[in-house]
Order: sequence, then C-alpha cells, then structure tokens
Amino acid sequence: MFGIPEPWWSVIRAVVWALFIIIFLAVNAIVAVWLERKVSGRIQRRIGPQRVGRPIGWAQTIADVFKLLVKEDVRAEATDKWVFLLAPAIPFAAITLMFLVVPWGKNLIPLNLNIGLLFVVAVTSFEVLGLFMAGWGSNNKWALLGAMRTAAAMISYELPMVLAILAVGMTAGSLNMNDVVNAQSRVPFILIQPVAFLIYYIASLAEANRTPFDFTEAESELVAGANIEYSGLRWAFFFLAEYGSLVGTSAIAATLFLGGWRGPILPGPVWFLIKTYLLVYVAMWIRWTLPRVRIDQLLDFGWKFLLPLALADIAVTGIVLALL
Amino acid sequence: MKVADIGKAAVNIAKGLGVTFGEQLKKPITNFYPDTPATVKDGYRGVPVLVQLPTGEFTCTACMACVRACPIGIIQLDTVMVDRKRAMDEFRLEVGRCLQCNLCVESCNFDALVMAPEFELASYTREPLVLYKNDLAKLYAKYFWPKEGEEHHFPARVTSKHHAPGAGTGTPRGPRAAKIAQTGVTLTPGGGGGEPAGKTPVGASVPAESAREATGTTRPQDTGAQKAGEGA
Amino acid sequence: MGKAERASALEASIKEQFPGVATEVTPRGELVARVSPGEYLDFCRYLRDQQGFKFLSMITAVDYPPDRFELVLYLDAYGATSDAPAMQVMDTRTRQEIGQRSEGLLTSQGTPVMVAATVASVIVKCDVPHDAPVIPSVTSLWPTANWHEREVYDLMGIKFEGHPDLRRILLPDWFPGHPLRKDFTSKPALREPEARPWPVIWPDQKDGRESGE
Amino acid sequence: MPDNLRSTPITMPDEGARELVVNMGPQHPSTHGVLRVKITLNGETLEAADPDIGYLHRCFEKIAEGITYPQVMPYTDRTDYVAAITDEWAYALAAERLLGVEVPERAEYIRVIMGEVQRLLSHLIWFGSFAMDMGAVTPFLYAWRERETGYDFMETVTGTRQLYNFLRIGGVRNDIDDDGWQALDRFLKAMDQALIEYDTLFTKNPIFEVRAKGIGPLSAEEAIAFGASGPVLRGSGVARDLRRDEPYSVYDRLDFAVPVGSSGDAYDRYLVRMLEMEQSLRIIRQAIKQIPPGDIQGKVPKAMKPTGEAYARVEAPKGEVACYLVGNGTVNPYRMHWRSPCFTHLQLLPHWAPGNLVADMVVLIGTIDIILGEVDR
Repeated sequence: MFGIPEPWWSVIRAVVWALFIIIFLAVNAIVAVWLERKVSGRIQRRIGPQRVGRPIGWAQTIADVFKLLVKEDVRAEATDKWVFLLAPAIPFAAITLMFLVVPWGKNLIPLNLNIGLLFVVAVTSFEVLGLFMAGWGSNNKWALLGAMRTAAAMISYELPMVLAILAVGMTAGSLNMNDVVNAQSRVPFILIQPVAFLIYYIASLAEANRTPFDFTEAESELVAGANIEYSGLRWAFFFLAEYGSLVGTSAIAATLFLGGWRGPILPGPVWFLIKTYLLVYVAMWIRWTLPRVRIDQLLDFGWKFLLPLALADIAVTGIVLALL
Repeated sequence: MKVADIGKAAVNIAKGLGVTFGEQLKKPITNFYPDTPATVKDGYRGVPVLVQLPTGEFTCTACMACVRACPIGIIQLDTVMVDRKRAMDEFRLEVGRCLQCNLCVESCNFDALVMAPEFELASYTREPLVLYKNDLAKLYAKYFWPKEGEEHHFPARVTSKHHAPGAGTGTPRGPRAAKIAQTGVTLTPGGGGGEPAGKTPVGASVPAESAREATGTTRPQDTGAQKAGEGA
Repeated sequence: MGKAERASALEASIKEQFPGVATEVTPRGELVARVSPGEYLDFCRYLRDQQGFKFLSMITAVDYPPDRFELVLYLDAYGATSDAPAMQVMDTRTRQEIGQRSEGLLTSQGTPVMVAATVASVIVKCDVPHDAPVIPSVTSLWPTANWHEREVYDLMGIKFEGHPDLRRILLPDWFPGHPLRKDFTSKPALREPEARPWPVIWPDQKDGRESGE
Repeated sequence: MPDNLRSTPITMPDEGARELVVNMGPQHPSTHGVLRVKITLNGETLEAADPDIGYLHRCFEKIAEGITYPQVMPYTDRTDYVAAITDEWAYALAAERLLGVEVPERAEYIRVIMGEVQRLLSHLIWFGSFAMDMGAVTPFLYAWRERETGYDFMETVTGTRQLYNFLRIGGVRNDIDDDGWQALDRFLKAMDQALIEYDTLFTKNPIFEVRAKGIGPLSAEEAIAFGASGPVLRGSGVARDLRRDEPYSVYDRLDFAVPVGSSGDAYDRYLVRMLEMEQSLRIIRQAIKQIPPGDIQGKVPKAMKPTGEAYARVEAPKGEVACYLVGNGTVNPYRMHWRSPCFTHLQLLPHWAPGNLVADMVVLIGTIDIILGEVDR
C-alpha cells in the first residue's frame, strides 16, 4: 500500500497505533482524574477544582502532572533497588497492552487477534505483579501489608472476570473482539447477559482497586498502601496506571456488553468513548457512596458468591445456546 | 447468604446511590471566602479592643481589672499620673496567645473593652500579633466608629447581649460618665445610630486596604507624639 | 427509701464489718469512707463483692504536704430501686420504646436490658504517707483501674503494688519528677533524651526503649 | 546518618517467622488525633494493641491549680473540644455545688438547649469520621454540611464556633435573642432531613452492616467492669443515663427516650448514637416551648474562696464527664481532677484487639469515639 514495501508498512502502522494508545492513556488519565474530582465534588455539594483553568478547572490535572514532574523522585536507602525502580512500569505496560485489542471503529482495530478476549485477560493478570513489587521493594511494613492484600484481592477476582468473559465469548460464538461487536449489532449483550455484566463489572471494580474494593491505597487503614514510598513521577505512573485500568476495564465492558462502537448517527470512536466514560462515571459514583469491604469479606464474596454465580451463568448460557 | 438478603442488600445499595445522585443535582454550598468577603455574625469574638469617646479619648480608667481577669495574662497596661489621677498610658495585648474567652470584657466595670469581630489575624512574623493602643484604636474605628452623618453612639454590644451578664447599662459608668457628660455628647443606650447591620460583610465595608494594613504595628516609640496625654 | 437512707444503711453494715473505717454521709447522699492503707484492698473487695459496687468512676490523689497523699476512689452500685427515676427505654434494633425501666425489661432479641439506676455511691479515701507512697492496686477488682492508677503514678508518684504494667502513661519516660505534687517546680530542668536511632522493636524485647525508672 | 542504619538488608530473623510490630499513629488518618497504637500483627490479624497516649498532654489539672475559679472555664473547653458545653457544665456544676450557688430557671433551660445542640454536633463529627474510617467519604461531607448550620446557631448566641466559654458559675453568659432562635430553627429543620438521609445512605447499607456487626463485643458486666459510660455502656444493654439517673438541671421535666442496644457490638453502639440524635432534637423542641422568662445569672459571691470538695457528673456525648473539685479557702482551686470517658474507653482497645483485622482496629477506634484532647487532658 502507498508504494511502501510490506514489512515497513506494518511497522509504521504499529508505531502509529502504539503512540496513539500511549497518548490516549496519558490524556485519559488527565481527564479521568479531573472528572473524578468534579464528580466527587458535585456529589458532596462542593465545586471541585476551579482555580487552574478558571471556570471549570480543566487545567488542574495538567498542573498536577507538571508539579509531579518537578517533584524529587525519592528512593529510600533500605529499598530493594531494582524491584523498587521497575515496579511502576508494569501496571502501565499491562494497560497499554490491554488497549491493543480494543476496536475503535469499523475496521479501526490495532491488532485484530482472533483470540482477543483471551489476550485481554492474560494481559491484565500481571498488573498485580507491579503492585506487589512496589509493596515488597519499598521495605515498608504498611506497603507490605497493602501489597499482600492487593495480591489476594486481584487474584481472587480474576476468576469471576474470566468466566464472565467466557459467557460473552460463548454467546458471540468467537473470541475475536470484532466478531463480538458485530454480534451485538441488533441487541447489546447487556440485555442478553445481564448477570455476566454484573459479575464482570464488580470484578473490574476489584481489578481497578476502586471502592468498595480499594485495597491498594486504603487511606483510612494502611495510610497509603503499596505506593507509600513513591514520590514524583514514579508515583504519577502508579496513579496513571490506576486510572488507566479503570478506563481500560470500562472500555472492555463497553465493547463486550454495550456494543462497543456501534451506534446510530455518531461515528464509531465517539460512541465508544461515550459508553466508556458512562461506565467510568458509574464507577466514580459508586466510589463516593459505598464504604469499603474488609479483605476477608471481599474474598468470601469473590470465591463463595461471584464464582458459583459465574459458573451457573455459563451453564445456563450453554444450555440455551444448545437449544437454539 | 439467602437470596432475600441479597435482594434487600441490592435495594439498599441502590437507595444509597439514589441519595448521592439526588445530592448531585442540588446547588453546591461552597462560599468562596478569599474572593467574596466572609460574613461574620454580629457578636463574633475576635479581638478585644478599647472603646473610644468621640474625642478619640479611651474610656479605660486603668483599673487593671482586665489584667487580673485574663487567664493567661496577655494584657499589660502602663499607667501615668495625669493631674493626680492614674490614666492609661499604653495598652499592650498579645493577640497571638488570646483565647478569645471574653473574660476581660466581662470583668471591665467601665465597659471600656469590647470584642471586635476581627478574624483575619494571620501574619508572617510574631511581631504584628502584639497589638498596642493605636492598633486597637484602628480596629475600633474600623468596626464601631459611626458612619458619616450618624451621631456618635457606643457599640451596641457594649450595651446589649454580649456584655457582662446583667451589667450592660448602656453608658460607661463610674467617674468617666461625669467627664463624658461635659463633652455634650448625648449617649443614648442601645446605640443611637441603630445596631450595626447584623451580618456586616467584614471585608466589603473597609475600602481596599485589608485589615492587616489597618493594624500596622506601631511600637510605643512610634507614638511619641501621643505621649503628652490624649487628644482632648 | 431515698439514696441518703440507703447510704446510712450501708454505713451501719460497714461499721460492724470494718470498725476501723471512719464514715460520714454527705448532703448529696454519698457515703465517704476513710480507710487505712492496711485494710484498703479488703475493704474494696468487700464493697465490690458484698455491697455490689461494680462501677469504679475514677481514682485520683490529692497531695497534702508535708505528710500525706489522699487517694480518692468514686464507686457506684447499680441496680433496680423502687425510687429510681423513671426512664423510657428504646430498643435500638426495633426503634420502638419498650416501656419503663423500673420493671425488668426484655428486648425483642431476648437479651435482658440491665437496669442501672444509682443505688448508692461511695467515696473511698485512703491516706498514703509521703515518704513511702506505696499502696496495693485494685486492678484485680476493677479492670478500669489499670490506667487510672497508671495516671496517678505518673502525675503524683504513688506506686501501686500488684499492678500488671505500672509505667508512665502520659509523660515521656525520662520526665523528672511528678508534676501534680505541690513541691513540683513549674519549670523543672527537662533533660532531653540524647538523639539515638530507634532500634528495631521485636515483641519480646522490652518495648525497645529504656524506661525511666 | 547513624552508621547502623546505613543499609539494613531485608533479612528475616533467624528463629523463624515473627510477628510484625507496626506503629499505627501518632500521625494516622483514622486515629482521630494524636494517638499511637503499637499493634502486633500476624499477617493481617491483630495479636495485641498497646495504645500510647500523652502526645496532647497539657496537664490541665496543674494549670487549674494556678488560676482562679472563673478563669478555669475557658480551659475546660479545651479538653473535649468537640463537645465544649458539656465540659463547661461539669465544671460549672462542681463549682456551684462547692459554692452553694443557685442557678435560675431560664439559665438551666439555655444550658439544656446548648448542651443538646452540642450533643448533636459531637455525634455529627463522630458519624462523619466513623463513615470515613470505613471508606465512605461522602457522609463526612454531609455531616459537615449540617454542622455548619449548627455553627451558625452557636456563633450567633455565643460569639464563637467551637470553643464557647459560654457557661458561667451560676448561669450563662448571655441570653438567646431572636437571631439565635431563628438560627436554631434552621438547624433543627436541617437535622430532621439529615437524619433520614444518613439512614438511607449509610445505616441501611449492607456493606456497613457487615463491617460493623460483631466487632468489639462487650457484655453488660464487662462494660461496667471496664468503667464504660454513655453510648458504649448503653450499647451493651445497660439502661444508664446520667440525665435520668442523677438528674441535674431541668432534665427531669423533659421526657425523652434512652436508646439501649442489646448485643453490645459496634453496630449497636452506632444505632444508640444515631437514635440519641433524634432524642436530642425532641429535647430541644420541648425546651424551646417550656423556657420561662427571667434572668440568666444567679447570685455569685464576689470573691470565690470555697472550702470542701464536690464531684459533679454530666452526660456528655462521649460518656460520663466528671469534675472533682477540692477547695481550701483560697482563690485558686486546691485540686481538680477531670474524669474523662475517652481515657477510660481507650482501655477497651487492648481488650478487643486480639483476633480482629487491621481494618477492624480502625472501626474499634471509631466505635468508642475518642477525642485525644480529653484522653490526654
């Protein structure tokens, strides 16, 4: 195409998509943080940021990022050097990889894998590695506690999430993200698979460490959880990764259950963003209403309730598909 | 966990979400203090200031009652003999340590002290937190001096509710009353010019200069000119 | 019969049990009992077990130089009395008012609501000599006495024998002297501890810092 | 840099695994002030908790021996700075009993109104921070919204928002004028809606119920043995309220119900405090109707030089606050001891700690509603 020999063309295409995803994640983190502060403000009858970027404070997060850029990136003497230094990169890498298979439009998909869903699950599972490295690396008792909790919570919520995705895969008949979106042309899967949507959404709240399951930085208990010893840009990466995973899981939920980029008049990507940010808004709304669950109750809920429910859901889907 | 429990739990969570959603639609209740002036209630206890006669003379008779009444002893008073009677020469008040407990105002038998609703007391150094007679006079002028056209009256609170219980008689009592009578000022109890509006927006009434400049610190040596007895 | 009659009835029973105890009834119906350090612990055990004084409100000490400290305990006996002021009791779970307090009340969950009007209150006083300020601890009788006694030890300097964990509670360990004593100068020579790194604390190591005494 | 801290490699101690000793405080988001709890952890479960207090100790009892009787009043606000009126009330009652001063009717009613508004404000702060300890940040902001209307009323009447120095020995400082009554009506209306809103938002929330039920069990006998009082005692099923059992002021003329829990856990203590708020509104409304005209300051001797001793107890929002006052005929009190409920309730932490999780330690601290100004005095 365009007179560029084949190997070079796909390299350029990959570089462009990679840059787009990384820039999208950076911009989205800024927008999500601003949105969170505005939504929490409105819920708590206050205004939220309005000093930087006068009327609605749109430049507030940009100012924060510059502040974090300038802040000193402290590494304590007694930390485990390389584990501490590499920890922030892993969650961020996990989320960028997750966006590889998310379709943006008609044939706007960075990587059209025919096992897209499996790839998504595989990639999000090593996000917990980064948080555990942070907890262990910073040689701080509170951080270690936070890391242990995060590991337990995230692993135990992988299973219901995977099973919910499996249910969607079964109804769509394929694991390819494009096929899933096309299968929802007439009816979005949320109507066909409401239970799977609920399970997936609750599990994604635990994945993204959102209240009522926010264990990484449970302020009132562990002071600041795994990323307590970080400061400056390194801490910003963790923050970026947290909001990235929130938007990431919402994007996948939108693709799987709300019909991804399909929508009446507006172009594909716009619909995709609207649906994603709708789910992000719901996550923020839940965060500023519900209290936090204790770690053992979380694990009980995950193993003893969500998992059996997910298995039952798959069974029912199987039977229904068999009968059709 | 029976199914009924889960149903009830889901309904309760939904109701909780409903409450927060409802709150979102209401108007925020933030008041933008540094931009818009903060309104302070009429009887707000900020800084005890010296009451002044229309002639600028302080009604304080240097009887040291407030010095004894203060639990932490932050009021110092130097006296000087003026025609064989003790008169107040310099009044020093460490506002930084003041508890704002109003005991000094209540202990004063001559209603010479009153609480000004001043709350912008922050300063970069410890120095401006020590107020002298002239600083207090500026504060008094800022809050209690009658506006143009109004005839002189004492701050309403000297006569009304926030004074010593049952003691607010309206006009300064004791030897000062005779002296005041000579100046021909009619002192109607309860404030002739009517009580200052209940919710005086503190920042707005004072033109541009903020309270901090108004109480620029003047050490005793600065007020050399004043030494030769009061204005009258 | 009112609180004052119950106080004098109590006074009578104390007289024959502990003749050495001087008692008088205050106008507010509280019984003041002055006991010697020797019988202090037995008297307290008697009050708690026989006379039902289960609630210890406070323990404090007053310094009367030069010779004695006066240890003061305030004890309450709870229970249902005929003249107890009526109280409308509400059950938290069902949010309904479940009737007057005078008769024995049962909440809907079946656990009885304990009736706790003040039957009688006793002020136990004990003089502790200035030179040997030691007295047996009552923590075994009332668990709440633990910190109260630690505070009296910390601020007044009276040692309590048999106290499970007698160390300073409010002041740092190196603080010289006991502030609430009348002979305590208001500006003691405070000795700042020399700056030393905080050693790693393992549970069996005694609290990781050398305690003052 | 001291040499032995140069680089402490992370090595596990040789004799096998040991518990983790962690300092929770004195700077910790949910210790409600400068409280340090040395907790020993085995993984996530607590093995022991040793509260270390004294960071806010000002020796209020020594200060009181240096100043005159009226001058002690502003200091009493600084013990439980969230419920200042009830602290002043305890001291005023003790001094009045010592001096034999008669308090006029109207002053008693004003004290009851201010005391009950103070109980509402104190419970609002407790409710806000208790919810925030559990992770729900919004109820704290809503509780603060109500407190603002309460502050308006307090500022209109007393002149300050929190440390009032409003009571005097023998009466109160000044009367409530019509600005005050209007501000009080606004506060009562705001509180009525607020209590309904908190109910749906937090009390009925299943996550809260799961996190609060069964935490910090306290039987009736244990509660009395540990010297518990106020909501902590009533949560364990002991019907004891000083406003009824030793009626001071005009409480015997006001009818109100006393909420009493049954199972003595954090959930019941929470319900006791929430229902107490409703009862306080009921008391205030009755007091507004019954308040007689008259003066607000009884006859007080010119120089206060009492002899003898007095022990006055008051039902403060946190529990039984009491002031033991000894006078020896001089101008200054000879000895003053401040009985603080939070100091006594803090002893329950080591009693409850073993077996709970770190997240429960936060709930345990919240359920006894401690204020460090009162614990350390």
